[in-house]
Amino acid sequence: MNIHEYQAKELLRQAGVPVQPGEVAATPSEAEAIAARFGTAVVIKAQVHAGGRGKAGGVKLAKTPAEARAHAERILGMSIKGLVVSHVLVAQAADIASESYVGIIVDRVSKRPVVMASPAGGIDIEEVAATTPNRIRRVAVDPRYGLQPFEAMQLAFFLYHDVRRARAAARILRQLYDAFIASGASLAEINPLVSTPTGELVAVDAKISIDDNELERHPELAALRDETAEAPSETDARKANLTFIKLEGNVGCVVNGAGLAMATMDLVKYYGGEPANFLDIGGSSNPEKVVNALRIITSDAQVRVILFNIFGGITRTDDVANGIVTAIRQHPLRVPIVIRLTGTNEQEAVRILASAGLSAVTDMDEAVRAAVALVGAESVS
Amino acid sequence: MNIHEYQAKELLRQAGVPVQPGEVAATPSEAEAIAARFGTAVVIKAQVHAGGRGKAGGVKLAKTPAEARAHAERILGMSIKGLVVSHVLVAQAADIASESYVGIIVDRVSKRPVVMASPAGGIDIEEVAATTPNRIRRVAVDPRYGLQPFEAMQLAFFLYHDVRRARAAARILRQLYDAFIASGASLAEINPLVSTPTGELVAVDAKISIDDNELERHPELAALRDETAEAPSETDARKANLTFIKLEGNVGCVVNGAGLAMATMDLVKYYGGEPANFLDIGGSSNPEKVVNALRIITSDAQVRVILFNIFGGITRTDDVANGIVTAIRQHPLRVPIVIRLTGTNEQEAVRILASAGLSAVTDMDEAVRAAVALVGAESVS
Amino acid sequence: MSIFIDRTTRLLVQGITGRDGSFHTRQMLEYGTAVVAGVTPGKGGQAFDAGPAATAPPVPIFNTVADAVEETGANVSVIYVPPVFAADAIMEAAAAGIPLIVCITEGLPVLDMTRVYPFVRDHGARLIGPNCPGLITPGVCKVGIIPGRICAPGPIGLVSRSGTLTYELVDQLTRAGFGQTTCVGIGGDPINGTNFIDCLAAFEADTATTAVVMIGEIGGTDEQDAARYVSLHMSKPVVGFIAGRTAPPGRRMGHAGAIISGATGTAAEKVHAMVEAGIPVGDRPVDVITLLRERVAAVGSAVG
Amino acid sequence: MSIFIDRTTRLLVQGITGRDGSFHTRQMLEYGTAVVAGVTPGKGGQAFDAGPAATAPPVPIFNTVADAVEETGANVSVIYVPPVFAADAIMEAAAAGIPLIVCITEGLPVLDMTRVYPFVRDHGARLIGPNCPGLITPGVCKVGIIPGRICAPGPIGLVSRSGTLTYELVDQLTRAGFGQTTCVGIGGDPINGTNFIDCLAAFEADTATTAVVMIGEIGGTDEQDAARYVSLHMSKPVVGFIAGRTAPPGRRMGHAGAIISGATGTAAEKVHAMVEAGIPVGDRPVDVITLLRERVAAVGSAVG
Repeated sequence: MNIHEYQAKELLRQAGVPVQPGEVAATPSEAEAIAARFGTAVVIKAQVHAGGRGKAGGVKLAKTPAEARAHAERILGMSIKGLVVSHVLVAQAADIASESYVGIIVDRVSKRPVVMASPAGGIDIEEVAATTPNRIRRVAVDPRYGLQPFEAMQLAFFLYHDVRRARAAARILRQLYDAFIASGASLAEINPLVSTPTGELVAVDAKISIDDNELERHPELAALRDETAEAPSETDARKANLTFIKLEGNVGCVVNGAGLAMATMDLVKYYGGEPANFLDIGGSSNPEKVVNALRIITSDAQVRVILFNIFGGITRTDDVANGIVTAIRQHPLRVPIVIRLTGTNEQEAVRILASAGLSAVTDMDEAVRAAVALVGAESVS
Repeated sequence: MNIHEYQAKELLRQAGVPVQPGEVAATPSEAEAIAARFGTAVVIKAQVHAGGRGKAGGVKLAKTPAEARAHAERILGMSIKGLVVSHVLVAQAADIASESYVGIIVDRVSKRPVVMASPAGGIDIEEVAATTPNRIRRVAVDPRYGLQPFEAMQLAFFLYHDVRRARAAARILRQLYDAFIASGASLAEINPLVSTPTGELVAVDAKISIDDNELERHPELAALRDETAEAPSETDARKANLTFIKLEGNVGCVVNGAGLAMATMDLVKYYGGEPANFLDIGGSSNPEKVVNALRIITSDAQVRVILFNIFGGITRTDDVANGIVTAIRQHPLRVPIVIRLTGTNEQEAVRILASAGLSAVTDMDEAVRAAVALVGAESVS
Repeated sequence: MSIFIDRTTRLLVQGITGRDGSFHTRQMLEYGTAVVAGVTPGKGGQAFDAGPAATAPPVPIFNTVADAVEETGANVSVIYVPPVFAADAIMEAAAAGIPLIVCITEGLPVLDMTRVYPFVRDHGARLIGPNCPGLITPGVCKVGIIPGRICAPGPIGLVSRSGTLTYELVDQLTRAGFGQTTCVGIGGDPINGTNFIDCLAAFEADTATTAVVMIGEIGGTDEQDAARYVSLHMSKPVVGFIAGRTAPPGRRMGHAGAIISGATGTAAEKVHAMVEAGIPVGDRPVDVITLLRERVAAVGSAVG
Repeated sequence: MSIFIDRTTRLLVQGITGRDGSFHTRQMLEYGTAVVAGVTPGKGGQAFDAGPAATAPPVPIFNTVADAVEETGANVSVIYVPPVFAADAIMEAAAAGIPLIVCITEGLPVLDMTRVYPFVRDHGARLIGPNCPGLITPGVCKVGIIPGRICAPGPIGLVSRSGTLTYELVDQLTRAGFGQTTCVGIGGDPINGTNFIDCLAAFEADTATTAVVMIGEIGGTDEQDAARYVSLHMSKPVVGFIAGRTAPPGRRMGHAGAIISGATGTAAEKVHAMVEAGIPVGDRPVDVITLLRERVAAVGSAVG
């Protein structure tokens, strides 16, 4: 789960990191009032879960409260990569002597949190990694010990030569690490970490992503979720405990299991179709989940055929069949449906489907070919 | 550094441990007022750094505020193992269904914190260990991971069979461990941990010792030191950065280094004398330390001779000689002094001593024999 | 023969009285697995009833894994506890000296796994999973949730990061007459206890296994590392499948580990590495069978 | 020969610009030790001046141990930093791959040591100390603070938990004509990196050492464990001394580790264990020389 810049900064502030002062505004007049209160130049920053908001015009410097209002007016309501800006952060503009990058991810190769530092701040770190890898230094932290002071100092000396700023940076790295662990993050970064002309360090932009699996443990973080920042169908799916990712095609897929779901999409493509989504109804699916899945899929106007691919194991195929029948009774389908079912309680499932006038196949390949053919036939007709 | 029961309980309360409610009183009327406020039976408990205060009459049950006052009157000012009681804890009496012991020490063999649990609560744990060792269960905690929930549950099930109390005990063990680590303790115990008739657990007595080496890091804990609870000469020595332990003999010893100090005491005893103290002036001793050392030693009226044993390494023997001369000029000695000096700047030291009419030997054995002989000669005379 | 589990397996079920734990314990017993103990804190001393149809005796339940191991000599543990307790359950099993721990639970926080991984290693244990279907040695014993009826004994080893996709392929193998020595699901999380190489090495060492099917998916570099390993260290034929050719970058495709980060972890990259290493990769699941038939036949004739 | 340090020792000093660090660096250089680097964060790039009398070139200073190791190939580190930073300094040295770390600093929190100990072991390094005088291979090199002038080269190994008491005994040995292979102070803390057994084993393996003096004190069971080890594994004669016969129980006698807890850790118990194991123990420091003379002579005649 991504959280907004202002939320990430608040977590860092609580961990002791010196953060650029700022407040959130939902209206231009709030932005103006905040700027007036600061009495300094401010930066108006769109709060959206999308990179490249600067290039999109979502970040503007304002020298006066009136200017702050004007920028906020333009940015609020703006759409950046399909996401509408509902809040801006009004932050005191920082005096910048130099910009660095510090960040932490969980690295699957070392199986450890990896702390990264680069004097090339303000730039996308993946770009730095690709073009000038020697400008990034990494420490894979042994989670049994945590980020040690000496490790933080090694990274800090890579950023700054003078010991005062190096010590400050090392402190910030350890605070960032603490915030990373305490919040169950999968990513935490400060970019840029600004050094002012007087040698102070301040976090000017920050990003934190929380591991979804940690949210049960951290209700206070789960509460930070901004549903306006997500595609509505994905929010809907999440609440129904389904894993759903919207794509651009027209073959709606309902599958149990992530690997089988991907393989199904791949097979749709192989046979010349285009999957409309990734959707995993999970292991122990009940009829209700299937009903929700069908509702979400059919709310996509692009979908021209629905393809079920269910390999019963823990999943009882009769549950799935019941879900399909229930859903169709509630909301008759406007597109054809192809059902592949095999495994646990398969015969019962076939009987349930048949009672509702539906048929099923047992072979995945056959089902996918049939679904793709239906789309082709329809688009020809 | 030992802290009082009420201070230990406050640390545990902050860590989340359910602690018997109580407040500290320095006068009988304060005790009465607290008891009145509780409106229940209370226990009046002497706050001293000494075991066996119960047997000494330092713990009394009071059913009424008046009784609380009377008990406090008797306990305040009482002397337990040489320590005068200046405060009592007035605690709500607990309903006791059963008593357990839980505690943590740092074990030098496993080099780990060891968490101990015993259903034989209320008894001295060393006694339990000696008489019924199967009534104690231990877990040596890997400090890289901390006390894990499953480890706490293993100990908790040793204390309680029902899962509700076991879960509560496991939670308390983990909170105790957290408090132990967070406060830099060398010992933390709850004894007894009481189970009430309704199945609640509550810490009725608690003890925490802080590692002296952690105090620099924990000024808030260093501030808990109660100097009235220590021998004045030891407080004095601590403030002068000397390690001093008062003993019963009459040969005052001033030595650099703990091992050599012990060996010197042993040699005094070997030659028939009795050391008056252990005193280590440390490695890089300066003249002021020597002055303080002499002041502390000579404040003991039992001391009949002073024996210096200095092996110069980091310690410069001329510094020591200067200290001796300065001290004697300020406060002429009322007892004879024997000085053994060897090592760094030895010749200069001898010159300094000679200028003040003092002589020194270089052999430890010879010096100790001389000192013991002086006591013998004196006691004969 | 087989890898990891066999006739000597004495299985402990952590979370035996839970919804998933009890259901699958009955399935494992029915398959003939020696389930010797269960753990549910607070239910120590009770017994787990395998149901009226079961021929196996009731399974004793213990409060702790240590108690269970001491009493029953369990040597494999399978974990069905909720995700926030799963890390502790794995560590408890490792600390109790269980050498093989299989964690079915999905949804473990990845930071928990950063601590679990070295803990398990410090205790000399092997973890399979988490977020995996477990493993099965057809006809002998099953640990986890792979449906027994789709498997058959035979000479093929199978290792997969997936769950139902594994069933799909096992089912196709069985229908095509390729029985299995052992099928292992290593799980779809970014940090797991056992990787492809561990399983490939075990299959290489297993005398009964003559060829291996490996089923990967997008995310990470496990398949690429495995490909390099195969080209250097394996004499037995390996055929593969990779799911996620159509997955968009930057999105988590269900499995926590199934995510393309930047340019790494794509299906194309993995397929390329595998083909380079001499591992033919099927475009469709059904192609795996064809490829396997060619390779096994080819090896057969080379040997014969 | 010698143990732990010799002519190949390339020494790094952590805290080289501090009061103790600079003083003892000069002493070590004067003794002929190859001090190749120093570390003081923020002083990287500067040089440590050994003083007008020194023949050695200035010692380069680095910000981090990793930098120092990379530039100079230092293979031993000695630590003179304040106690609250010492744990980090030890871990930094271990992480940088230094195989022998000697921590002179006194006053490390014992909980720090519970974490440092496994860290050092995880990195395959040896820690001597903390709270120790270091070690010296007379005539070759010294690491720490043992005064060089009281030592002389010879065939006796010495290991001690003490500081000045070590000097006392080394001085008596030297005056009595017993030179030393190496003198090691393992430190007086309850948790330290190297114990008696580690040193005894090294002396047993060192061809130049013909007999060993071990100097213990009250607290813990290291001497008892060492006694058992000597009786089982050592062919060379060992004589001993134990300080603290007059120490009262329950009081910390200066050293954090010198405390009698209940009935364990007393001098009597240690002396008993050592004598039982064939290690004669002197009542007075001077007796150690007599005992050593008897044992070395006896061995000499048995061999001769």
